[in-house]
Amino acid sequence: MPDAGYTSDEMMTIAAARMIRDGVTLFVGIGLPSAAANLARLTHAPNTVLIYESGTIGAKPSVLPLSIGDGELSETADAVVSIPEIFSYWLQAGRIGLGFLGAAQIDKYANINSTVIGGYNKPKVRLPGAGGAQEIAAFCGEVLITLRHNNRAFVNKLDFLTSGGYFEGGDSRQKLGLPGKGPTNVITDLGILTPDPVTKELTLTSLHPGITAEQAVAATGWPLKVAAKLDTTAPPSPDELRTLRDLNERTARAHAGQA
Amino acid sequence: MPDAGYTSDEMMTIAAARMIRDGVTLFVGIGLPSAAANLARLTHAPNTVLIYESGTIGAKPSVLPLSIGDGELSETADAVVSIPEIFSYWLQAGRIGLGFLGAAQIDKYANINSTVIGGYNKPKVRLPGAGGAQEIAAFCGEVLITLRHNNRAFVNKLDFLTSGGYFEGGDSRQKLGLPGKGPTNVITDLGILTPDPVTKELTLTSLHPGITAEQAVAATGWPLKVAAKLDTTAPPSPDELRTLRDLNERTARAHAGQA
Amino acid sequence: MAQIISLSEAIRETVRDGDTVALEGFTHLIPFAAGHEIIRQAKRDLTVIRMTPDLVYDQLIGAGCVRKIVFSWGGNPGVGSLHRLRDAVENGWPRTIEIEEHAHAGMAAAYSAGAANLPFGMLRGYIGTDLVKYNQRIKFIDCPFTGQKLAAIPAHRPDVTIIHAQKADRQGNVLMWGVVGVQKEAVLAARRSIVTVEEIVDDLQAPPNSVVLPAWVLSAVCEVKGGAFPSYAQGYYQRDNAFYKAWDAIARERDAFKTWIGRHVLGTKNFAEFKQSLEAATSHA
Amino acid sequence: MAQIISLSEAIRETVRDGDTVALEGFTHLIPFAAGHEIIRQAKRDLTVIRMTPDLVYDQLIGAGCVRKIVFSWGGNPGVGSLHRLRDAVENGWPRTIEIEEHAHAGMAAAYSAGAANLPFGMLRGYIGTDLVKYNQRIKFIDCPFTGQKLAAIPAHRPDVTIIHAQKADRQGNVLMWGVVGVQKEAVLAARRSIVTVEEIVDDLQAPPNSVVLPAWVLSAVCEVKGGAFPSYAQGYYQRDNAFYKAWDAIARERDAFKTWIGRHVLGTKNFAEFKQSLEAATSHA
Repeated sequence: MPDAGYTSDEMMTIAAARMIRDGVTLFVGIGLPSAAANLARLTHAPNTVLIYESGTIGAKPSVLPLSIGDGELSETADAVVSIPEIFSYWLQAGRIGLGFLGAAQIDKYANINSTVIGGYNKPKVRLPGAGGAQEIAAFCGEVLITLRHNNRAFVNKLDFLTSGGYFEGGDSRQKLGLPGKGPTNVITDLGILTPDPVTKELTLTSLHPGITAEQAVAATGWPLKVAAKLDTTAPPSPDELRTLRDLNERTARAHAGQA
Repeated sequence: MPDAGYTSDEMMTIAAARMIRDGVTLFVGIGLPSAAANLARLTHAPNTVLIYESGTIGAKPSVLPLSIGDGELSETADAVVSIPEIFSYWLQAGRIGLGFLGAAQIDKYANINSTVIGGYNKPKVRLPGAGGAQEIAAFCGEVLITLRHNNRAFVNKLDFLTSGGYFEGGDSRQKLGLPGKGPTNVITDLGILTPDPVTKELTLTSLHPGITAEQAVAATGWPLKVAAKLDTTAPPSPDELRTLRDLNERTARAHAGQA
Repeated sequence: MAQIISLSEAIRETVRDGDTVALEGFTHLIPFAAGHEIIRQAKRDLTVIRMTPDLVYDQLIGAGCVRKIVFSWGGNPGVGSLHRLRDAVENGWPRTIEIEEHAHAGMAAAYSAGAANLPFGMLRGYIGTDLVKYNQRIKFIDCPFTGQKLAAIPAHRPDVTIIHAQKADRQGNVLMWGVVGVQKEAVLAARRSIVTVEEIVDDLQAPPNSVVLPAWVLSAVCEVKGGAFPSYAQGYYQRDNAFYKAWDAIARERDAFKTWIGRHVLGTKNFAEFKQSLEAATSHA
Repeated sequence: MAQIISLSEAIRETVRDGDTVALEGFTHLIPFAAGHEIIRQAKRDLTVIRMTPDLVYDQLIGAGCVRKIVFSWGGNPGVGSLHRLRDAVENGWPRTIEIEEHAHAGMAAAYSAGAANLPFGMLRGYIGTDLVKYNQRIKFIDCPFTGQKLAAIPAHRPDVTIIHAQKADRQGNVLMWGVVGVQKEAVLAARRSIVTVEEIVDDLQAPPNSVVLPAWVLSAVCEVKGGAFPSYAQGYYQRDNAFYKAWDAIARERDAFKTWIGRHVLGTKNFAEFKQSLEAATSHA
């Protein structure tokens, strides 16, 4: 909705950024999670500790990294450790408060697929794969997931379970012994979904301005539950928008410049 | 034998140093092994790579460290790694060619005790314990052992098996799956003992100048086998003696100086 | 003990058809020059291991060097798919390739186990995920004290590991810094290893506790200035993000890829010529 | 998140009677000042863990703070025995202490497992040795792929780990260098942790890939100049080998030990006073 003065991707990124509490230790995936994490750091959460799976702890990038191992990250980090160490002593150890993931597919229990579309052995689309997503989903204190809301992404059954959310729902996650709480918010370009406290089924609890529940339900591949009391997400503030756009502009300049 | 112009300890250290081939990677214990290793480095084996369990790889000390973690070692090393790394990626990995150990007790199969004299639970003498000796004995390509030759040290039965040589003799070491070859020479202040190729029982194969086989046999707590063709260790050369005494003098000065 | 030799010699002497080869690098210090030399020397039937196979593995696969790939994340970071990897997996072009897929933590544990000469790596991971269904090399063990279920992955023991680093000294001792990834483990886990470096210097001037690989654990050290391009070498040059983006179009179609690899890699003698060829093409574009 | 407070506060708030405490340091950076403060505050029934218990553990044991010691090498490096440790083990003075004995590699694996939140550490060690007969916490597992027999040690998870480092910044981030031992693992394995440092600075100026402990994994950071004496702090002061040698005579007899600890540790308010008291004694000698 250009008429709203911001894009739906900007709304999604800003809504995600707002969920980051200042001072949290945050394990960041690349792409939208990185944008939201850095927006938070540049606005309401300056003391966020950003941790990337490249081993950079306390990175303070001035532009968004194109990859999780950019020099920008290691040069601005408090510490740079090896890959075996970041996964064992830091992520698996349960030291990280919040994990932030994207996905190609998500199901009603917030399990995600970033491996294949179609059959594993003869895939329609071969995606990059798990990377660090499994461990982020398993070991961070809680997890945020952000992806665009449509029927191809919000599916009734995943083609492949790459990273676990609430598995079969209910207490199935605890039964498997995964230490982290699991996904607490799914932020899309249409609204925000949160797991039911008991069944863990994702429920639409907030709509972004100008979006209707019908749109969200229609964009979901399962019968989407809608909260009785449905919030409306606050629109982007001028400050949030300016900061995000500056960040994206700096980033575009930096990435184009390097040839 | 002061009349010989050198002490029996000097003969022992020099005889041990001669067994170090130039260019070997050498895992060094403290005390006599460190003196012999550094003597070798300062004489015929300048390219010896000294590795101490403090994580110092390629240390080139100008004085003998009093402890395996002296600053002298880390400041002169090619690399300084953590303790978990030195034991896993370096020693256990089987990268180290030669290990060099002292001991309180040794038996006829070159198993050694550095833990207790007397019973474990009510010891007569509580010794420091295993430290890194077990892994040096297990994982180095081969092992040199050096200790003074007397009935208290050369015993028929160890009070405690701290580090394995040839265990019950024969092929019992391989049966246990220990990768290293095991102890190839035991250098004492009286002579040199080497394992029988088949039974692995330590046999007296060389006597230091002025020592008789009877002395060595009398100083051994089991019926010591003596090789048919018994060598005589070459006496210390002037260069070996001068280098060792200079090293010990520098060391004494350095250690006294630090208060 | 490391010999200091040319990259073409090192690849010729060290990499054999059918070998298991790890060209490691975690976005930083990716050994592109070495990958190109493997393509030039037409090595075949390689099993290639890498946590994050990216453009250089896309090139190796498209050039037909690869029989099997062992990995945990295969993409063009921040850009999208590896089209040559996808074409091989989805359509078997230029040949069918076998894939063995892990999570990052499993790959890291497998390299660490290899470096430590342990038969397997242990981690709290994989539980409840579909990877377990498709990768028979992921097993589970029980803690002998607590009964807790833990994942077990066989150690990675490459025939050859190849990495790029910033500096070596004239003895062949290597220093690297910045994002160091899993390269040390990959080298220590391998039977043979090659390190390409930005420069060979008299004195490494390594800061305390920095990542130094002693010459005596390496097979060959080769000076290849810019050898990580289009990846980066901290302290020397930045990541060429524009090239990573441009690769998407080059690799999307088989013909465009064949033309590119033929002209810039197979048509050049070494990495310096490759970069000249590339600059010439760009300036004419 | 690390509070920057005095050592006496830190010990009071962090160490409780009956705790399992690791004061780690591998000849370098041994936290002597913290050990003395534990003695002053008369903490009791501690289980103390350390790969290489040396003089500071001899002092803790002689002062009656220790119920159990977990270790792999207990001696006065290059000098000889720890007489207070021996007197406790051999004669139960000042109290009987329980010992749990390992090899270095087992201790290192147990700390690493604790840091990684694994229930046990795995290594190829202990096979055929008598330690296995006397330490029930050493078990063996079989590799699920090769059947190879491997030793398993329960993870170390101290209630408190205490270390000494060179520098902290004003946020409480810590930098250490030189022989770094197992201190990082010991801190990351612990529920609470105290780091004493030589100095607190505005900017750590940490070289790339150096050993940095972020403030958010620490409980307390305390500035204690010279806090590792008679051990050393690389870049600050050398090891006082003469003191290590002198300790042999001090600790050999109970009375001499009691006099020394009473005068120099219990009789002083902090580490600065301890060192003045010691200098006074030495100059009169």
